[in-house]
Amino acid sequence: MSGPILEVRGVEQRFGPFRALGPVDLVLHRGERLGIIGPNGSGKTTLINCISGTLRPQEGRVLFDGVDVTDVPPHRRARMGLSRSFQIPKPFTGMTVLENLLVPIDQISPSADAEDRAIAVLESVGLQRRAAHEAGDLSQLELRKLELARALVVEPKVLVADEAMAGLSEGEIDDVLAILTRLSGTGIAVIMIEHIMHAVMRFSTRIVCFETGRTIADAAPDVIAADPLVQKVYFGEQTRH
Amino acid sequence: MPAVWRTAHGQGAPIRIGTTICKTGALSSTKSTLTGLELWRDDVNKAGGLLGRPVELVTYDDQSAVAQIPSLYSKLVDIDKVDVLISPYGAGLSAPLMPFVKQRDLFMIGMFALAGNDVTRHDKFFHSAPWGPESKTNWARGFFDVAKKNGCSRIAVLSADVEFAKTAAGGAEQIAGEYGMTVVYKQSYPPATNDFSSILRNIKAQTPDAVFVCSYPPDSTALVRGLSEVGIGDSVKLFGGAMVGTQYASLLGSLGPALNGIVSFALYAPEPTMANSEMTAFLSRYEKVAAEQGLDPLGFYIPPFAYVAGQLIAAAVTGAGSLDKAAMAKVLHETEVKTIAGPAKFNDIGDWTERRVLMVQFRDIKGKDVAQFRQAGRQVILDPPSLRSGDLVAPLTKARSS
Amino acid sequence: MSLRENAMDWAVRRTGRTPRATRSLVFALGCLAVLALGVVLTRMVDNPYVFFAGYVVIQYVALATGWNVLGGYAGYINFGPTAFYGVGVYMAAFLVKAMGAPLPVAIAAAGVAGALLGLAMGWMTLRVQGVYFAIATIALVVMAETVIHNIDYLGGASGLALMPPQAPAWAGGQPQFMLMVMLAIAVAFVALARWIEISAMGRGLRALKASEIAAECAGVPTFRLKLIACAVSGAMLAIAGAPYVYYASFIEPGTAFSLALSLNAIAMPLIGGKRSWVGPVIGALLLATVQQAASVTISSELNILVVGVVLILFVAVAPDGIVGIVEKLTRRRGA
Amino acid sequence: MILELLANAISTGVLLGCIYAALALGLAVSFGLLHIPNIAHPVFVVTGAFAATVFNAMGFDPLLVSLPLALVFYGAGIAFFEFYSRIYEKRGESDTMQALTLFFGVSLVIETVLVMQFGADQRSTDVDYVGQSLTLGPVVMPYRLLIPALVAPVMVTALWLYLKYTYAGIAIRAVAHDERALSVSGIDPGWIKRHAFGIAAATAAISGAALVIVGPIDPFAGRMQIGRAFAVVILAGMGSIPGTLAAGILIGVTEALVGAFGSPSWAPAVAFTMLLATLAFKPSGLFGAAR
Repeated sequence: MSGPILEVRGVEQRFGPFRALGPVDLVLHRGERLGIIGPNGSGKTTLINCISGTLRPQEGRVLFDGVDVTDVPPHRRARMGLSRSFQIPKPFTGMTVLENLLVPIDQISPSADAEDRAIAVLESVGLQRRAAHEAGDLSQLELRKLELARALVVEPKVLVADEAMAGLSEGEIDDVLAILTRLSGTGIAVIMIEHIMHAVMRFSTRIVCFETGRTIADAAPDVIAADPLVQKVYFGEQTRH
Repeated sequence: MPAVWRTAHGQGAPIRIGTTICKTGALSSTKSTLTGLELWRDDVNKAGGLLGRPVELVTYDDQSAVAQIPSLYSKLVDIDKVDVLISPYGAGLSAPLMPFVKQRDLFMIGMFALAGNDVTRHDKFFHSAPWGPESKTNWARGFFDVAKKNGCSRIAVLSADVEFAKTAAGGAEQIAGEYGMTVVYKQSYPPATNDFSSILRNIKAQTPDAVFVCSYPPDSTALVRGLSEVGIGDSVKLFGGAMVGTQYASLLGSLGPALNGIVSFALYAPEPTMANSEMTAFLSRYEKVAAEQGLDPLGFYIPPFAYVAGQLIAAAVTGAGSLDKAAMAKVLHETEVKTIAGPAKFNDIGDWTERRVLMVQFRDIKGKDVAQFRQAGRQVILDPPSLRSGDLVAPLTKARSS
Repeated sequence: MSLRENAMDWAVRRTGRTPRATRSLVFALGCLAVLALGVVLTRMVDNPYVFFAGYVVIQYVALATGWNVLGGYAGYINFGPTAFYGVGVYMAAFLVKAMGAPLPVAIAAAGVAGALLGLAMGWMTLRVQGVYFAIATIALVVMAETVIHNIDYLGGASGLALMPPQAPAWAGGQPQFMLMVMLAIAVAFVALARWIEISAMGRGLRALKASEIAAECAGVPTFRLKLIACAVSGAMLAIAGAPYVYYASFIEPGTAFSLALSLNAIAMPLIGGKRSWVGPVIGALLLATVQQAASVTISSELNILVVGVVLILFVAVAPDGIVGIVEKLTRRRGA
Repeated sequence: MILELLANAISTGVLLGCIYAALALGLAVSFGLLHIPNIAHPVFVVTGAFAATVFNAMGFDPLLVSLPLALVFYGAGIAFFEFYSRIYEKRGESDTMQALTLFFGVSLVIETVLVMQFGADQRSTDVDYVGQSLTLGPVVMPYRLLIPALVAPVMVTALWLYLKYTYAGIAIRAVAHDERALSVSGIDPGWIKRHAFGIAAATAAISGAALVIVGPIDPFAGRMQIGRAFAVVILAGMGSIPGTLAAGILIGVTEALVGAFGSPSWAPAVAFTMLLATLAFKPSGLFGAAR
């Protein structure tokens, strides 16, 4: 059990004549903290969809923990230990915050102390006082925390966090980063897709940069920061903001 | 509603007659039943009521829905404590009621419930409509009598997938067999079919002598139009029989001359062999109400027999001298009742002993004015022989072109 | 007090709720009380009208509850509940005609038939967007009616008069018996709906109602869960139809597939509130009672108009129905 | 004889199919392009049919009078869309299910109003060409079907040209594709959607007039058509306007063939079977893009 936890081989996705992604190869090791950066429309979210299974790639394979999961539906991948959060939070509205966390527990690791486990995770993200509230009533920050909590509560092997910090203040970013770092400490591999550069830089042990559906760089953060191609396509754009 | 709790048998308290009316829903065109009943009630009360007591109608809207019937009639009987029942319109709505009526031994007049008592065989049930005995197969026998008389041997049967039409088609096949005729074509079609061209072509290909049609108003219209459009061939002498809709002014008015030559059933036609002063007086009173309430302006089909229902109740109650149900039934079983639709005699399950379902042929219809149908000669009675006012004009193509 | 206990305690205080086990006990006692009340009613009341009218009202409770398992929890609107109801009616009629089947057999068979129809419908339409499912159910009623029209054995369009087996002697008569049967079915349905609601299945359904993709990524097998809900709801609707032939002893397609029935089964949960089992019950009791009263007071056109307007109002202003309004009011007062 | 029957069945099927396409055309815009599942559309059509009978009774030709009526329906459609979007789109919910229920309620209200106004009886129009037919060799085509059937290709072509070549038409297709794309170009997507929904409603006035020439209608006639209209739109492929005509004709011909050579009793099942088969095996329809 020492091979990579997640492997993407030659994955390609086209929408009509437009090639949105690939071919892409990517390897994620156990416990690794991988950052994925790239401008809007560079194929990051398409890749995530292929990894989590909401999109079936037209070409290539996805391997999770050594098993080919290309044709495995998302809920089975989730049960195998692959969790994701969404760029635009998708809370289960009409349910309480606590119930939101019970949904994955029910399906993936049911137990008698499910509510206690859920409360514990809510505490870890600071949502415990909101446990009995309607998920639809939460603020933007709280929604992002709920999104993370729901992905974490089943103790996955891999967490894919899709822009978990967009729109948050510096202090709030620190909060989320702390959560993710703590998580990584328990051996969970994390993929962080993010536009907020300093956060990715701080968090990741390795960074992959995307541009028009292809990886243009794959290296340690400091190397990436110095890469002229990355600076051109990415930082050049970022600095304007 | 204090009347509900008042005892119904007190002296001078009204005699209560209960029924449901299809005020809404698919059968709402039958709501003129109520007008017929109300005209009778007014007549009776003007003449001093029954047994010296006034007559009161208790009616509810059954929405043309079978599911409403058990609870509404239970309400009429158990809460409103009505003395006499009149069935809802037609066999379909009456069917769920019959076991209840028999079980509770109630007195009920059937409103157009064709063969409604043939299964239950309740001895206190009487039809207001003159379907005659064994009506399930026999009510449209007149069509086949006319066919036989005119030498028809090849019969086509066409029916809508609707309760009344299916029943009629079943009876038709039986009678055709009995008369030694061959059924060369038999087909049913879904309600609301609006194009009959392929069906008519299929019929034409079989060169039948007579086409027995059991249709409902929308498809009756489409069929008559189809006849004009694609024709039916020269072999056909007789076309129609059980086309529902040709009894009502709205359809007569919208089809006008396209009806010429078609034969259909009726219960009353203003022919000299049938018209009487009471009926004519009733219809002219009805017309006034109909104009106010937007009901069928002719009212040949339903309202007179709602009035007949009232007349039967009146005869039974006065004859018995009480509201005793057995005595009332005995009166109707034993004596002939004079009604505006002619004399009525009943067999043991309440059928008129003489079938008086007319087969009429539409003739000389010009334009779309509804009033012309009040004149004689527009709906010529071909059958029964006792009321016959003319002979069949055949073949159909000739009858339509003349 | 630890932070965790604090949070739980706070959650409990916030909603004013008693622990789940106690609530389930209270619910079970309530069910028994309703059943007992039904038995007492059939003994005490002489007037059969009560039983006939009661049957209609309680049948709506069963229909609304059955509809809500799919329509309310999963948010998949079934516009053709009468297709399932009608299949139940005709299944029972077939068994009565073929072998004089007793009621329990008819109910079981109707349940199986409804579940299979639900599975078939779901399998074909639930993979694409929910709106397609809704549209397909509209057409399903036409289809089911067409099929019945073409089965002469079941009377086709003419309908079928049947003499179902008589009620057992202890029941005190057919109307009384039918009322008790329908009451038992309705109580069982409400209990089943409540169980689904608080179980993992209910949470899964509500999750996929909020977001199918998020639910799927949280491990919810959305397609399978929808199929199960479709089958369960189909079975419930069909079972609600099974006793009808014993109630009316005459059936015809126009009644079994009546649009008014469909309309009510949909309107009742929407008006009562479709997020919990209470909603359909309140909606059904309210609407059916009003309609029973209204059918003798105002015209039924007005009746349907009122249902239509009320439906629009609720969808526009109070999408969570009466229960939602009450919750909002109590929450505001509590806060 | 068989050939004659076949030829006539096909010609009748084509004519009926055109009428189905006319009925479904508004739905192809509101559902196919705007993704608004307007199950009240067939009731709009029936309303159009009743309006036509009212003016027909005053002596106007139903189809001619439907043209000015279409303008009225366009306005009513815009007003109705305004109401709809106030409830939904501005609430920020895309709850299709709630929308379905709303339309369901709306169709009930319209039907009941029609019943209260006109009664539940059948109503029909009086036009000269009803009862006559055009005979082409063995094929007999009743004008009662032929003339209303011609409406469909005319409307389809007009709408297709409009969507393809006019500025507003292109904007409508852009909205169908991606709402955000439009706001970038400075056009108000709200206005475009209102406009498109108005067009959908306007088609109902014309196809209603066509429907009532074919045969008498009652206030509940729309219910029979809901399944069929959606079958046409889905079989065509969401948003394909010319496809609507093809799909309508396909359904019409199949129904006519089933009626002529099978049993007419099974004809109502045709549209439903095709709808289910499309959903199960080819959800993108015949001419739609993959979704």
